[in-house]
Parts: sequence; structure tokens; C-alpha cells
Amino acid sequence: MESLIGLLIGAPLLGAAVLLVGGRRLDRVGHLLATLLAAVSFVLAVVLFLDLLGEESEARTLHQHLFTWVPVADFQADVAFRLDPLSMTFVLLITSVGTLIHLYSIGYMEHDERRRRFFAYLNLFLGAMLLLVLADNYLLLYVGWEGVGLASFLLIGFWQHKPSAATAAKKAFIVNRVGDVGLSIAILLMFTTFGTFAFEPVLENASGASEATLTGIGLMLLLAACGKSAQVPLQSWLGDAMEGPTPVSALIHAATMVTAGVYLITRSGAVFDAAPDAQTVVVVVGAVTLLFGAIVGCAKDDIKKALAGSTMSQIGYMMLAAGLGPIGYVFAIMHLVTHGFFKAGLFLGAGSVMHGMNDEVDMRRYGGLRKHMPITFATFGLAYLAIIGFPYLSGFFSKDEIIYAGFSKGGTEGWILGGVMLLGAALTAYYMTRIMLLTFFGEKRWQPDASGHEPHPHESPLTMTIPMIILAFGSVGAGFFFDLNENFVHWLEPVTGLEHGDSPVAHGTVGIAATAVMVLGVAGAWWQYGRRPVPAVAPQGRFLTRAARRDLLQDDFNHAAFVRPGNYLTRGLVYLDHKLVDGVVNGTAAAFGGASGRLRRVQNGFARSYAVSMFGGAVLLVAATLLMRAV
Amino acid sequence: MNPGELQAPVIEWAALSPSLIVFGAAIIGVLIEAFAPRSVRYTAEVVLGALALVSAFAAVVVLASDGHATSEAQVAGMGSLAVDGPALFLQGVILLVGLVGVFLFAERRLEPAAHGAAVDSFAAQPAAVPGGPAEREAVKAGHTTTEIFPLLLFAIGGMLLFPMANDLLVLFIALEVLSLPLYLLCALARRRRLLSQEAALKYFLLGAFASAFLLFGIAMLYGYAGTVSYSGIADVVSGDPASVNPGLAATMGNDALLLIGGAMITMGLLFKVGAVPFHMWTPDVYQGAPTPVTGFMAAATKVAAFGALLRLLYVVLPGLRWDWEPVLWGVAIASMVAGAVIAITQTDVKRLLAYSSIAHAGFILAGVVAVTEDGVSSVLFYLAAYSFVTLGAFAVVTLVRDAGGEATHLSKWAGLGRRSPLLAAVFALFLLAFAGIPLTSGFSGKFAVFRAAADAGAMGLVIVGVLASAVAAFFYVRVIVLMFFSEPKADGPSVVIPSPLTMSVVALAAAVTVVLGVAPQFFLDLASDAGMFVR
Amino acid sequence: MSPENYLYLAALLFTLGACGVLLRRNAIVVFMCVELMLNAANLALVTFSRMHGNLDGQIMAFFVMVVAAAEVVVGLAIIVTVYRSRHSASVDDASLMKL
Amino acid sequence: MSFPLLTATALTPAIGAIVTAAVPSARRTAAKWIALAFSLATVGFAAAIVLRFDTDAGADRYQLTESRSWIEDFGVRYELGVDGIGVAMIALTAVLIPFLIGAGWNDADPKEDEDEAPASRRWRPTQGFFALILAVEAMVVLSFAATDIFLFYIFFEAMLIPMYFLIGGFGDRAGEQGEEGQARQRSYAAVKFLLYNLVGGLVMLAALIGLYVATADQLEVGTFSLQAILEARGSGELDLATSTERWLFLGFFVAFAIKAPLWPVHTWLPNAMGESTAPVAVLITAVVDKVGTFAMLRFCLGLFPEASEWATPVVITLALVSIIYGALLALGQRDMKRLIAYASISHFGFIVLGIFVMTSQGQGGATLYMINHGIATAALMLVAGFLISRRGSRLISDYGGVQKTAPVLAGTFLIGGLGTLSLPGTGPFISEFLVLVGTFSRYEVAGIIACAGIVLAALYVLVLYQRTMTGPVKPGLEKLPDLRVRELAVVAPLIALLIFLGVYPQPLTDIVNPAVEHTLSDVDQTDPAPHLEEVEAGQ
Repeated sequence: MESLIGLLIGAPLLGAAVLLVGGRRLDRVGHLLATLLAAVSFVLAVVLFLDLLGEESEARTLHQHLFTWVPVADFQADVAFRLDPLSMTFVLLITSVGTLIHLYSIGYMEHDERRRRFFAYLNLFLGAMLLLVLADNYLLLYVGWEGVGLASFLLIGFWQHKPSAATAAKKAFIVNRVGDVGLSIAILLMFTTFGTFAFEPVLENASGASEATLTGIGLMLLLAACGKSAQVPLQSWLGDAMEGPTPVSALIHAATMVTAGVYLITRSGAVFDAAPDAQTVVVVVGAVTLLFGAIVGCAKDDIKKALAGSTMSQIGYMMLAAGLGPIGYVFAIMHLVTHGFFKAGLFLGAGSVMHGMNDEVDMRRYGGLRKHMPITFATFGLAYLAIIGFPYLSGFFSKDEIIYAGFSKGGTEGWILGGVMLLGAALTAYYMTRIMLLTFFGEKRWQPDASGHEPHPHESPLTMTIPMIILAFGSVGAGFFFDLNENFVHWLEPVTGLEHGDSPVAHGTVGIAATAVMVLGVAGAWWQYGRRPVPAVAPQGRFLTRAARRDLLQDDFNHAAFVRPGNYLTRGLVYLDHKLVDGVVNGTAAAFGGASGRLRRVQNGFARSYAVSMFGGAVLLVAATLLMRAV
Repeated sequence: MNPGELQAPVIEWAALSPSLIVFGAAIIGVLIEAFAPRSVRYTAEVVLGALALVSAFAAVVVLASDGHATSEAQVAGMGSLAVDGPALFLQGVILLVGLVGVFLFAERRLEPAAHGAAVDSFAAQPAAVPGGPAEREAVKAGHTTTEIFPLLLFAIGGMLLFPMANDLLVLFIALEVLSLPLYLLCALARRRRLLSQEAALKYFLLGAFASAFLLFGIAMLYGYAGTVSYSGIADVVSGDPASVNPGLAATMGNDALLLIGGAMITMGLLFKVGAVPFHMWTPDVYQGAPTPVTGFMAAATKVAAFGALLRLLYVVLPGLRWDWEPVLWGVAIASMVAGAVIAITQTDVKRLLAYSSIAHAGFILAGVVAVTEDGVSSVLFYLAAYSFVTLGAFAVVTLVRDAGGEATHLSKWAGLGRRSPLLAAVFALFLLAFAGIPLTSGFSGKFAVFRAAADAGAMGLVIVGVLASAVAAFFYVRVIVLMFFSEPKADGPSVVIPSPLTMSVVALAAAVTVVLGVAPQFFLDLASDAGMFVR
Repeated sequence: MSPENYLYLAALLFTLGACGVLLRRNAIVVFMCVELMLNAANLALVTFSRMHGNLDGQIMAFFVMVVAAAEVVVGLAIIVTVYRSRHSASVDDASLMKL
Repeated sequence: MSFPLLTATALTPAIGAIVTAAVPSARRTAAKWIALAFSLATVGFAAAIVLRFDTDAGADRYQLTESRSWIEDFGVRYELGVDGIGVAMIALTAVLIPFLIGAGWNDADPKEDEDEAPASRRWRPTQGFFALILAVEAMVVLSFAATDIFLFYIFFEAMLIPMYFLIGGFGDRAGEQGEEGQARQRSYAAVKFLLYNLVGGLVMLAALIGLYVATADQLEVGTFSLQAILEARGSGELDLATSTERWLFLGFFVAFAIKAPLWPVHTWLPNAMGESTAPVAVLITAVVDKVGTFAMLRFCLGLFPEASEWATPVVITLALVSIIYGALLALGQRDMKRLIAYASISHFGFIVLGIFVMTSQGQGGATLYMINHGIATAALMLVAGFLISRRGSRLISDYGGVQKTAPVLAGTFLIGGLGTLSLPGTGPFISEFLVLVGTFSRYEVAGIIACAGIVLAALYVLVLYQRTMTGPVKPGLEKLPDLRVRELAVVAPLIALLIFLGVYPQPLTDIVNPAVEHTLSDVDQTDPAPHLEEVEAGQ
């Protein structure tokens, strides 16, 4: 059974390699091959899942050791995998959503001449993501971690001819690299502390290390997680990443890759549990991002960027939950899974809308699309209800649990966290309703595009709608299924542990409060966008609105704080290198040249002056000899 | 022995055969000039010169293999000449250089034939006024100056004596015998005769000035020791005047006389090797003299003069080591630095090589300063290596010509590597050897000298030497850049295909440069066997 | 008279000669000054010979005279050639080569 | 004595150089094939070296040794021998050269007008180009194999000359500067290269002589034999005075630092790499410069352990400055070859850092880094060279949107770039991470500063990629041809190697590890233990 793990990762990687190396010959079958291999992965995942279910809940762990990777003295890195319920959960999410999105992309990318490459990159992503969640040590995880970064880079910049896409891709990679430094340093710290960086020995011995070290490791892991999961302060890339094709946004920047940070923190739970300061920081980051993303999501007119803000915000929930420790891990993951379904559904819906609207992304130019795209409307609508936490749909269960866990933190902190999350829930309802209203309701507002083509909204082909439908089912039912008999909790408990906090607010009360704020948010949105026609051009808005449209000035800040000084520094150094470092060298050469030119003039051509030099030399020689004797 | 009875001098004919052969040949050469018809003089002189030098070299080899360089080293000629390792080694080098020099002198394919007669690089009628009717007539008649060959042989003879000189008298005579012919040779260029004559004038006046110093130094040393014999002076210096009349001990041993005299003699020799600050004649003379003469002079004079200097310092003045060592340090450093630095901005190939020779004099002095047997043999090796590189380089210079004769201005060498890659490559090899790049003879020599200096504790000298080498590398490299990386100019010079004579010179020099760089062991052995001076 | 006085005279002559070389322009005169220096050396040699009571110095002096004569031949030949081509015997005029 | 494998490996390209140079001018193509054949034969010998090398723990430190007398008078012997590091470096050299020959296949063809010169004296640039490359290879192999310090020095210096001609004699197609201007730039670069390295070499020569004198002082006879000196030091016969050792160390180190090159003696590299053709640039940075870092490991640490330790803080600082400085300057470049050159400076900082932190991970990583950097830079630089040869400009701003017209070129360029930025899954990642681990376990702050290089590397590579390959197609590039078969044949194996070494570097680490252990024991160092064990031991 273990050997299937390697196969699971290998299938999509093989696909990527074949498609990239194979070249144009594979243009006609590439997408099918890639989808098939994704499906193979999914089937293998299911087989492994059934196998795990067959085991006792404590024995649900599979190991596979492929080969020794880097052996240098004490530094022993292996290519080895670990499949336990936590990674299994991810594997199932990744392969299922991944396969669906492969399927969807067949239709979505039908007219793109570089479709084969697109599928190769998708397969590459799948392989790397699986490697990330299946690795049994941090170094191998790092490989997957950067691998998904690479795939994300390639896919965001897939339409490279657009400078904005290329810039966004670069930005994503570099911001992630900043996070990766965190992961690097964390691994370095682990190695110097534990002499290893494999999960088991590190996590089992974590309590033996000093708290300062663990806090350091934790903070560095958090930095990594911030980069990958677009958490404040490394959140700036996610909005721009929407330049990529929509299936990519659905798969990578909503359902799977961006949640890797949550995986990392959950996986390293033992470290965080022993480092409360680091946990606090995780919680703070989660809370800040939760609000940050929500506010940005409220202001964006670009449908995908609005959804991206939402993604950030939802991951903020997960982060916050993961920061709470064993109270929250399970629910962080649960929200992660449900979010994977409904957010993928939302993005696919958005993609479907764009597909029918000549790739228009400005929601102010949609309106009334429900009549033109009934399936899209229905599936999008269901996912919408799931995310705003409509009772008994997926989001309701997972989000309520997190809010409850926040209250359970106890004391002032509990109240603050709970309050923030309720506020976030209201905002979620607000911005999602706004999207819904702007897109599917109201009057049609579309106009001819630059080339004069009037869009003719139409429903998307079957390859696109089927995945949407399936995801809609997931959005509706997953939460309920997980909550049934606490299925999910029992499944993950052996890995993450579970604690029941002591909440000052009853579980039911939280549910009611959440529903109430949800209704409030919906109402607010309707008040603003449902009652009256929406202007096709955005009003100027107040300062907060304008700031939110500019992603709360994050780019301006980064630009002022890093980019511009960096540019000056670089330019200054180039100047210095030329003038100073090289200048010293050239100056030395010039000095010799100058000395040469001057000394050369002594040779003036007059024999008598030569004789003077000789005479002087003789005198010197004699004098020096005598002087030597005198001394 | 009755007083008043004349004691016949004992002359070791065999041991002195190399120089005797050369002098004999020189005299025959003069006779040929006097009596043989003009048409056969050239052939006769060249054959005579070559034969004489080859047989003299053979004599040197025989002497060396008989052990005269090592166990059988002796003082000959009534104590005035030394036949020992350094002398024989340097004689061998000088003879080879001289032989090759004959080839260069005899080259007649470079100059365009004057009215049907092949001519060499020397003036048709040296006494004639440049550009005057007499000269035109001489050129028209196809006259050549075959007197150069006996002059050359006399100079070589003097050079053979110079490192052998074991008393001050021979030192002075040898100096003059080698110098006087060279003064004349410098004046004999066929082209640019004004420059040639100017070179001769400067060389002559300064040379005479320097030899006056040397002579006065000799007088003082004689005054100090009461003898002109090296060993006698050395005995006095080391405080053992047993062989001298004890009654006169009071007038002897005046240290001021010793120090001043020693310094002045040293100065005279330093002039010949072209060390700073007695170097100023070098660039002018090297530039003005006919290039074959420059090549010969640069190589052979330096060898001979360093031989004499070594013997003087090692045999006569070792007791004064602490006095002259720091002074020579200074001279060595000044030569290395000044030679290398001034060369950077030179624009004439021959002047460039002149400054380079000044810098090399400094490097060799570093080995001289070591005052060890290793030091001697390293200097011997360096001299052998250096002389061939120099000769080869000047031989190449004779080949690069345009309408006005040799194109010595560096700008004209631009792109030579494109036109004649092989020649340029050979010249580059010589330049790299000058620069001391490994796998060339220059490196082996430099390493030997520096190691000897360091061994003797002169690490400071080594460091300065190393830095000066770096500066020197700059201008060698500049020439290479010019030859290979610049576009050839339309009116640039062309490379003349020479006769086998010059060709063999270049080939031999290149071969020696490579062999001494890659497999120098045999020659190092020779040099180190030859490292002992006889007293 | 103490023989040392001859030495002082020799030194004086030598210095005079050297100064002449440095100061005079005419090549012939410069050359004569060199001869003066050689002869100063000769004087010193002979004096020392007398002081030491051996003949080495005197023999040396004879050799020097011969050499000086040879030098005159060569020197005058060169100077005359130069004079004929330049119509000037000034040492300073012969300064085409420099730097 | 068994078959002299090391000599054969060096002799093959040397003979190849002579044969290639002798090919008549009209047979240009034959010369290329001959050169390629000899370089491939060298690969064969190198493979034999790898196979014959015994990686067992108890095996000799230096293997395949050869010893012949050479210049007895100087105490110099022709002594060859390799440890694992040497084997790895020789293998790298041998493997890269055929690719460089393939990549430079048409770089040295004479211009049309030059063909009209009279046949007897025709300038033969093509023959010269390939002969010089082979000559460099021969000398590099010998310097990796020499266990006599003097022998090493000879080739360390001598290789400058063919390199010099390669840099100064052959360049890219003339761009905007025009033929003349470019020739001037090129010869400036060549001279700078030569003088810089010559100065370093001469300083080393002084130290070399000093070492000889010191050994002659304490042992019976002076020697240059590395093994003899190591043995004498081990047995206590040779014990250099502290100040002597430090001076000698400095002399050696300066030479190697210039060659490597380390900040602040790096400025020759951008010029040299910028002006020369891409294969030559690769030859400089991937092969020749490695001799410098290799020599630090073999000679600086081996001969002067105490002085090495004494200098460690300074060297580490310089290495860190190199890492950051090189990366920042790479960001500021407008010329893509100069950019790659500065990136190399940054990478050499990592290598030196790894060497001087004195841990197995650091030194093992540094060795792997030398290999991986060679391959990654070769891939990136060669593709950049292909691009430049199409457009005739090195300016980044002259390109844009290349991936649209030449997707394979863009793709290979990207992979080369990703290797350069040490993406996990490519070889450089492993080496860089090992260096970081090695550094961090002893000097935490230095490790963290070095980590900044990770971000900067991503920045300069991706900025380069974005500006040249993406965006709208720049005018003049619409018809840019994609990689040709020859070019692909050069790049593809390099990329495969890059990925292979990232996934399965064990064959390499097996060879390198024992050598690193020996080097560490030379300097008398052991790896720091994990803190946790210390704590436990303390309890």
C-alpha cells in the first residue's frame, strides 16, 4: 500500500514532464492525458483513504522511504513520505478539486494555443502540492513548497504577453521567497536544535527545546505560512495573482496552495503548543488578515479580486483557528476543506461568467446574468450561501466552530477574537451579497469592449458546468457530513489532538449570533446595491473605500518601504562599484601611468643630464656605502 | 731564483682557449678586411666568425666536461684570469649568443636589395655624411660594411674575458675591449643614421665617463690593498694581508679607500648592466643602434657585466657584504620599479624592451644580493634564460618592416596577430617570458632568483620584485593586446620573410624559452654545478 | 713632500674632469674631460704604486694609457661622424631620442 | 605504476589543442569536430577516474597518484593525485567542455571579408578558439589534480594566457557600440582579467617561495609536496611560526580570492564575462574560477589551518558582503551577461562562506555548490548567449516577449534561471542549503544574513526573465528563431543534469564526503552538536 504514495505524486509529475518535453506533438492530447493522470491520482488517493479507514484510528499512518536524498555527515535528508489523516485530508481535497478543475479547464482553455503547457503546469502543481503535504520532513516539504510556488508563478504568468500578468507572477514568487526564508531559517534552527528536521523526531522532542528556540522556529514557520497563504504582512501578491486564468485562481489561489500555510502550522502544532508567544502572533496575524481581506473584498469591482480578498479573509479564519492550538486545529482544517469546495465553486462560477462575457472582470459591467447563465447562477448561488454561513450549509458548520473556539480562548482575548470573527462574518455576508447582486441581479450593464464586440452572455459548455455542479454539491453537503457524529474531528484527532475550550458563550448562541450578523451583512449589501441600479462607473467613494480599492495601500507601502529604497540602493551600489571599487583599480593603473609619464620626462635626451644622473648615482652609492659603515 | 732574471709567464693555453680562439679569429677578420677582395669578404667573415664561435664553444664544453667548472677550477694567466664554473657557464652563454648574433648581423634579406646587391642592416659607408653624395655612391655600388664581423668578434672576446677577470687590470681592459667595438657598432645603422650616430655618441661619452669612475675606483682599491689581484684584495679585506709586505701595512687597510673604491667599481659595472640610476643610456642606445646590434648588446653585455659584478662582489668584497648589500637592495628596487613603471608609457618597441631590460637588471640584482651559492647559480640561469629571450625579441623586431625600414613604433604593430599569427605568437611568447609566466624560461629564472633571495632572507626584495613584475606585466600585455586584439591598419607594416639565418635565431630563442620553462632541470643543474667561484 | 698630496691632486683632477663632463657642451671637450679623469686615475695609481712600493700601479697606468689612446680613436671617429652629419659638435644637439 | 589516468585526462585535451590548432584554415569544420572528439575522449577518461575512485571510508585520501621528478632543483615534483573534491571538479570540467564547444560552434567563424586574405597567412580564429578552450581544459584538470603546490601554481598561472586570448580575441556580434568600440571594451576586459589574476598569482608566488624557505628551514630539504607537508605537520616536524603562517596564508588567499572572485576584488569578472562569448564566459565562471575556491579548500585550509581559523571572521564577512553585494549589483545591471556575472559573484560568496565555516555541511555544500553553480550558470549563460547571438545586443532592454516567438528558448532560459536562484528540485538548492546549514550551525547571524541572498536571487533572475521573455514582443524580435537542434542538444543535457543532481545527488556526495572529512580534520574541527544533545548531555 505504501508504494502507492510515490505513485500518487509521480503520476502528475510524470504528466508534467511528458507534456513539457513532448512538445507540440502532444498538443492534441495533452489536456486529456493531464486530466487522466490527475484522475489517476484521485483514484489512488481514494484507495489509500479506504485503506486508512480500515485501520484503527491510532494506526492510520503510512510511511514510504524512497531513497536517501542528501547525506552529508549529520545532515541526513530523505525522500520519504508520510500519510496520516491530516495529509490524507489534503490529498483528497487536492486530487478531487484538482481533477475537477482539470476537467473544467478543458473547456475554459479550449481556444488557447498553449493549452498543453497550461495542463503541464497544472499537473506540475498537483505533483508539487502532493509532495508538500506528503513529505515526512521539512526539507522535502520545502521542495513541494517551492514547487507549488513555481507552478503558481508559471500559471499566474501564463498569459505572459500581458505585462501585468508577468509582473504579478514575479511578485507572487518573490513575496513567497521572503516567506521561504522563514521556512529556511526554521529548518536551520531545527537542525541546530534537534540535529534533524524530520517531522517525527522534531515534533516528539519539541518540548525538550528551550521556549526561545521554539518561539523562533514558530515565528519563522509563520513567516513562511504568511507568504504562502497571503497573510498580512505578505498578503500583497494574492490580488495580483488573479491575472492568471480563472481555473488557476480556483485551484491554487483559493482551494489548495494558499492553504498550505495552515497545513504547515497545523503540522507543526507541537512546536507552537510549546511556544505560546508564537501562537499569539499567529492568532493576531489571522485576525488582522481576516478583517483586511474582508475590507478589501468589499471594495473591489473586479470579481476575481473581490473573491481573492475573500480568500485571504477566510484563510485568516483558518490561521486564527490554527493559532488557538488543539482547540482550533481540527476546525481550521475543516474550514479549509469546506472553503476549498465553495471557493473553488465561486471561482469556477466567476470563470464561467467571464467566459460568457468576453473576459470582462468588472462587476459593474455585469448585471442580470441569472437569466443568461442559469447553471452558473445556481451553482454560484449555492456556494455563496455556503460561504456566508447560511445555516446547515458547509460554511455554517466550520465557521461557527472556529468562532466558538475563539470565544473559548477565554478572557478578554476570547471576546476580542470572537468579536472580530463575528465582524468578519458580517463583512463576508456583505461582500458576497454584493458580488451576487452585481453579477446576477439588476439590469444588464455590459457594453461593447474595446474592439467593439458586444458580449453575448451564454452558458458554458458541459466540461465546465459539470465540475461546478459537483463542487456545488460539496459546498452544500460537506459541512453537514463532517459534522455528522463529529466524523471529521475523530478522523483528525490522532494527528492534531483536540481540546474543548471553556467558552463563556454557549455553542448555540454563537450559531445564532453568526446567523444574525450574516443577515445584517446581506441586508446591508442589498440596501446599497439591490434597491437601486448600480452605476457602471464606480463612484469616487470615501477615503476608506479608495484605500480598500488599492488593497488598503499595501502596495504603496511596499513600494515606499522596499522597492524604492531598494532601487536607490542598487543604483547607488552600481555607481559605487564602478567609481569606487573599480575606481581604485583603475586609479591604481592610472597612477602608475601618471608616474610613468612623469618619470619618463627625466629621460630628456640630453647626454649631459644622463651624466648628471650617473654622477649623482655614484655619489649616492658612495655615500650610502659609507653611511652603512658609519651605522 | 736570481733577482733580475726574467721569469717567463706561465700561460695555460688550453684553459684560455675559448677567448684565444675568438681573439685570433678577430685578428684574422681584420686581415681579411685588409687583404681580401670585397666580393668574398662577406662570406669569409661570416664563415670565420661562425666557425670561431662554434669552436670556442666546443672548447668551453670540453673544458667544462674536464671538470674545469667544478673540481678542476683554476686561476690562470699568472693569477689574472679565473677559469671556473661561473666563468665557463657565462662564456658558453656569450658564445651562443654571439653565434646567433653573427646570424643576425649577416641577415641580408630584410632590406630591399640596393641596385641589385643584397644588403644588411648596416650602413654602406659609415664615414659618409648621411644623405650625402658619397653615401649615395656607396649605396649604388652595393657596398656593405663587413668590418662589423671583426668588431663583433672583438666585443665577444672582451665579453669572454670580463667574467673571467680575476684582477682589476683585466677587468678594466676587458671592459674597454668589449665596449669600444660596441660604440662603433651602434653608429652603423643603414637607416635613420642620425639616430644611430646619436646613440653611439651618447653611449660612448657615458660609457667612457663610467669607465673613468671604474678606473678611479680601481686606483683606490689598489691604494687600499696594494695589489690589483682579487684574491690579494680579498685577503686584505678579510684582515689577512699575509701576502703583502708587512712594512707597508700602515698605508693599507684604509677603509674609506676600500669603500669608495668598491662603490665606484660597482658603479662602473652597474652602468654596463643598466641598473638605475646608471640606466639612462639604455633606452636611447637600444633605440638608435641597428637592431641586430641592440639584440646582441642587450643580451651579451648584460651577461658579461653581471659575471664581472658577481665575481667582484663574491670574490673581492664578500667581507664588505654588510656594506654593499643594502646599497644593492636599493639599486635593485629602484631598477625594478623604475624600469617597470617607465616602460608603461613607452611607444617604441625597442625603447620598451630597453626599459624592460632595466627592470630585469633589477630582478637579477635580487639574486646577486643573495650572496649564496644558490644566488650565483640562479643568476647564471636567469642570465642564460634572459639573453635568449631578448635576442629572440629583437630578432622579431627586425622582421616587422614598412617602407621606412623597421616599424618600431608600437601603433604600427596593431593587428600584427591577424597578419602574421605565427610571428606574433612567437613574439607574444617572448613577452610572456619577460613577464615571467609559468612554463616559459622567464618564470623559471625569476623563481630561481627570488627563491635564492628569499632563502637569504631578502623577503622584502622578493615582494617588491613580485609587485614590479605585476606592473611590468601590464606593458607586456599591452603589446599583446595591440598585436592580437586590435584591428590591423591599412598602411601597417608587413612581416618580411627572412633568410634561414634570422629564422634560426628566432626558432632557437623560442625553443630555449620553452625548454627552460618546461624542463629546466638540466640547465639548472649546470648552473648550480657552476655556482662556485675559484679564489 | 708627502705622496698624499698627489692623491689630493688626483682627486681634484678627477672632480674637475667630472664637472667638465657635466658642464661642457662641445663633445670634444667633454671627451677631453673624460681623458682628464682617466689621467687622474693614472696619477692616483702611480702614487699608490709609489706608496706601496710595488709596480702594479705603474703597469696599470701604462695599460690605461694604451686603452685611452684606443678610446680616443673610437671617440674621435664617432664625434667626427656626428659632426659631419650635423655640422655641430654640441652634445646637447644630439637629443633626438628622449622620453 | 598503473596507467597514469590523471595525466591522460589532462594530456588528451592538450594534444587536442595542438591538433586542432594545426588544422589548415580551410578545414574549419574539421577543427570543430576534432576538438569535440578530444573533449569527449576527455569525458571518457574523467568517467574512468570517477569509476576507479574508491569511496570507502578507509580508502586513501589521495588516489590515482602519480609521482615523477621534474625540477629537482626547485624541489618540484610532478605529483598528481585526487581526493573526492578533485574528482568532482575534474568531472565537472570534463563534462562541461563538450557543451561549451557545442555552444560555441559558430562563435569563432571568421567574418566574410577575412576569408579573402592570402591563404598562406590566413588568420585562423576558429582553430584558435577551440584549441584555446582545450588548452584551458588541460591546465584546469592539472591544477585540480596537482598535489605539488608548485605544480598547481604553474597551471594556475599558465591558464591565464589561453583564457586571456579567449576573452580578448573573441566576442559577441557587434552591437550598437560598433566593431571598434567593442574591440576596445574587449581588450580592456582581457587586460583587466589578466592583470588582476597575475597580481594575485604573483603575490602567491611570493608566498610560495616563503613556504619553500620555511619548509627548507625546518625540514631537511625544502618541498612543495602537499602530502609531505601535511605529513610533516601531522608529525610535528613542521610547525610554522604564527606570523609566518598568517602571511603565507594571506599570500595564497589573495590569489584565490581574486580568482574566485570575492568582494572587493571582483570587478574583473563582470567585464570579462560581459565581453567574451557565452561559452567563454561559462568557461571563466564555471571552470576557471572554481580553481580558486578549490584551492582555498585544498591549500589554504590544508597548509595553514591555524591561520585559516584566524582569518575566518574576515573571510566570512567578505563572503557575506559578496553574497549581498553581488546580488544587489546583479539587480542593477542593464547587460544580461554582466547580470549573470554579478550573480556568480554572489554565488562565489556562498562557496567561500561554506568553505570557511569549517563544518562538514558547509564544505560539502561548497563543493557541491561548485559543481551545481557550474551547471546552472552554464545553462543560463549559454541560453543567454544563444539569445544574444540572434539579436546582437546584450542589453536587457532590447528584449521583450521572447517567449512568444521562441518558447523553447524562453523555457530553457527560465530553467537555467531557476537553477541559479536555487529552486528546490534543482542541484543548486541542495548545495545552497547545505552551506546555509553549515553556516548557521556555527555562526547564526551569518547564516541569517546569507538567507537574504535567497530573496535577492529570486529577484534578479525573475526580473531578468520578466524583462526579456515576457510582455509584448519588442520590435525586431518578431522573427526570432527558436533554439536550433545543436543548441537544444547543448542545453537539454545540462538541464537534465541540473534536475538529476537536485533529486539524486548521492553519487556526488558519496565521492565528496570523505574528502570533506579529511579537510575538516586538517583544520582540526568537528561539527557542532545539536543544542538538544548538549542540553541532555549537560543534564
